[in-house]
Amino acid sequence: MTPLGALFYLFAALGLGAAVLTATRRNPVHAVCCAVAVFLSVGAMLAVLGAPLPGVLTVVVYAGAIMVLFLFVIMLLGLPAGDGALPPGRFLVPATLAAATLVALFALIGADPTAKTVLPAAMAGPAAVGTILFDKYWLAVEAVSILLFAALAAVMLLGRGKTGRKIAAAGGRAA
Amino acid sequence: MIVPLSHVLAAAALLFAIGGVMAAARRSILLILIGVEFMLAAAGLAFAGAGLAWNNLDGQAAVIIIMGLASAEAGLGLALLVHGRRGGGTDRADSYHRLGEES
Amino acid sequence: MADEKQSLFGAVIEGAAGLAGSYAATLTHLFRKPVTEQYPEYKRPMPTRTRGRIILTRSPDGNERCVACYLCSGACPVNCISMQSEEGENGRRQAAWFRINFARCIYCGLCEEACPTLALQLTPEFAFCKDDIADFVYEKEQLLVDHGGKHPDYDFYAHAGIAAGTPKGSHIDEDEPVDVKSIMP
Amino acid sequence: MTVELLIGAGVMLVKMAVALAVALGLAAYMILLERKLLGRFQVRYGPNRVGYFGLLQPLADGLKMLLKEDIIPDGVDRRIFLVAPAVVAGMALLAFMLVPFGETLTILGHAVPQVIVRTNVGLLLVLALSSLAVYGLALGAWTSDNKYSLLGGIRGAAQMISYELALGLSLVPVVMRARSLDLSDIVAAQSGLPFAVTEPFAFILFIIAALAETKRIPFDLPEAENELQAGFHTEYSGMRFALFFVGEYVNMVLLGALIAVFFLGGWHGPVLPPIVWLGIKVLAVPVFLIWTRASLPRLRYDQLMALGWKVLVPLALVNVLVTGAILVAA
Repeated sequence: MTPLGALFYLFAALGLGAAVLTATRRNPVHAVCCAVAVFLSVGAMLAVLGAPLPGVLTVVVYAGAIMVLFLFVIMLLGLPAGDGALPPGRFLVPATLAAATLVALFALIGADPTAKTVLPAAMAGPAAVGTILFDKYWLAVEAVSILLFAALAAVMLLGRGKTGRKIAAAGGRAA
Repeated sequence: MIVPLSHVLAAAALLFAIGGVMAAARRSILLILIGVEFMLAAAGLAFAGAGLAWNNLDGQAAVIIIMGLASAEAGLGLALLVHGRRGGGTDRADSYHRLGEES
Repeated sequence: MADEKQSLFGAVIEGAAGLAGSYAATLTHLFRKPVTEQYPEYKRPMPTRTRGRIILTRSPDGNERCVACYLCSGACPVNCISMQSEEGENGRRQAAWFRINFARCIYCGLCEEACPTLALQLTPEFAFCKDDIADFVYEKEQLLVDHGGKHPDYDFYAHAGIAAGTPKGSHIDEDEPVDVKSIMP
Repeated sequence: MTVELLIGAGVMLVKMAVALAVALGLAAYMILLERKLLGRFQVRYGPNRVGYFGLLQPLADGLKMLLKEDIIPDGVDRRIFLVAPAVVAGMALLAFMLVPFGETLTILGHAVPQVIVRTNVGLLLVLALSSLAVYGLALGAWTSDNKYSLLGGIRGAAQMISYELALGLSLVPVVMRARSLDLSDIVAAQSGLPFAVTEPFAFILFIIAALAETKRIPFDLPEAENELQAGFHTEYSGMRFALFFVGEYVNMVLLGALIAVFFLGGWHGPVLPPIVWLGIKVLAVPVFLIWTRASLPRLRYDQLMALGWKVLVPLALVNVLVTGAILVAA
């Protein structure tokens, strides 16, 4: 095993372990902490797989922004911390389904002989990724940006809530 | 030399499955959202691995597009949660059934 | 629209000027001599009536002024003064022991105002720290000083009409004692 | 092969030790500098008792912090409470590994770059590390089980998410001009004019956003002493409080290094040796920050949010557009 390969397995083990912990935590803040660990591991795995730009962006976007947002919402809403372990029965049906899917997936992955060859180490520069992103996938980028804009507008609308409407109405009367 | 593509795909599949189980089994909207994020991240991981396997950068571009999707999803989901909670709701997914039958 | 733009531009200019002004003010302060007094090296002379540590003074002839009248003890709002009176030679009242607990004292000066003989006085000395709080209980020996404090020339017994050592009628501004058995005016 | 590897590891360790020592030492003396300068700005002396000119004050402070009792309040989430301060200080120290200190040296035929980690996504990594530092603040605040702390943590999280956007956008013109995310390349691109001259708006926007990221006055709402006691670190004492404190000052030094690298041309400069130029530039920024602290009052929270979202982000976007137009035209 090469050092890079060892790193990959290390981060994969860390990430999967943290993911299991996330799925089983009662306390939402603990779950968020574990989820951050998952995303840091995913970022590291991406970097090991020769994708440093997506890896760092994963850390910036997932761990640095989205999970902070989750934490912010937990703190804002004061979500209760549950006590005790989750009832294992609740996991029964989803876990069975997931296990069946996984078995099928592993069979498919194992059936492919080309997937058994060890990948060569490579490193893509951010400039090359950016070029291909804005050159070949410009439509997708535009679509995602429109999606983000729509989400932004929706969040604004939701966030204004009743008080915002009241203030707007009061302002309308005053004007 | 790193790892075989099959191992990358296996790791991604496991992460996807954990995210899926989490989204299905947990009651809190917050944790369901985290589960969905896991599934999206797992997809990105598979894309990056495939990109390395076939030595082209389309996979990495896909990861970045997925990331944009995921942030839109998380932002909107959390805004809905805050909105619902402000309207007197809880963070339990089961309690949002106003459009369903009376129960 | 043009007017609005002008006002926005003006607001930006005004804000920038405000920021620059505050930066300039602090910059000029940087080059001024600090006004701080370097305390242990330089001790500012305190006014004589500053209320600090309490002393028991003596009259010009070297006798204790305190007559153990308990007025200071009664006036003290925190009850930090205690004493025991006794009769000394010549029939004078004096304090057998006199104790002030400076850990409780609030330096209000009421005891000084209450003192009829000007014996108990507050001094400007304020820095007398101790490691042990029990050391703050000052006994008469520690409180007594060899001078008259703020009123060096005052002698209670020279004014008062009490015959303690000196014959009646010999005090300042005191008339000869009246012989009640005589009919002479 | 093995010898090469060992030498490489040794050089790396030496570089790490030097960077760590410089960062922590600078942070410690930054505290003294801040107190001294703040004193003079307020027409008083500042600390001058411990050692000549107060030079041993950082040691005395450190000793005091070490000897203080480390109070862990009832009802806190112990694990998170203990780890949170380390996240703040650790992320700030980690970012130092990306800061280049000079040109690549050649010692005994080996090329020794004067940077611990040189990566082609350096700028993004800096942003990633600064965004991870929020966790120390938010988790420490949440777990303290204190209303003031919680309010400070919520403010801090919202503030840092908001200003991260402006921070990243204000750096885009720099990347566009340098055509690289590598910090060494960015410095190399400024061998002529520093970006502070060619990109003045990006420079100003970055300073404002970075001030908010480091939670310095006028953006110190997470700790706002007069409303929130000490905000997110109200419940911390002893060495854990010191970690928060050191984290803030390491952040100040880091900010100096980043501004020097992104906008002031790094180690480039006439006459003086490169490392001196870098030192001057790195120290100039904290001095400016301290000056700002002495000069400006704290913003109100709605003003802070309005400034971030309604002023800085649009201006940064316009700046990106204009820079793009100029680069295309040129």
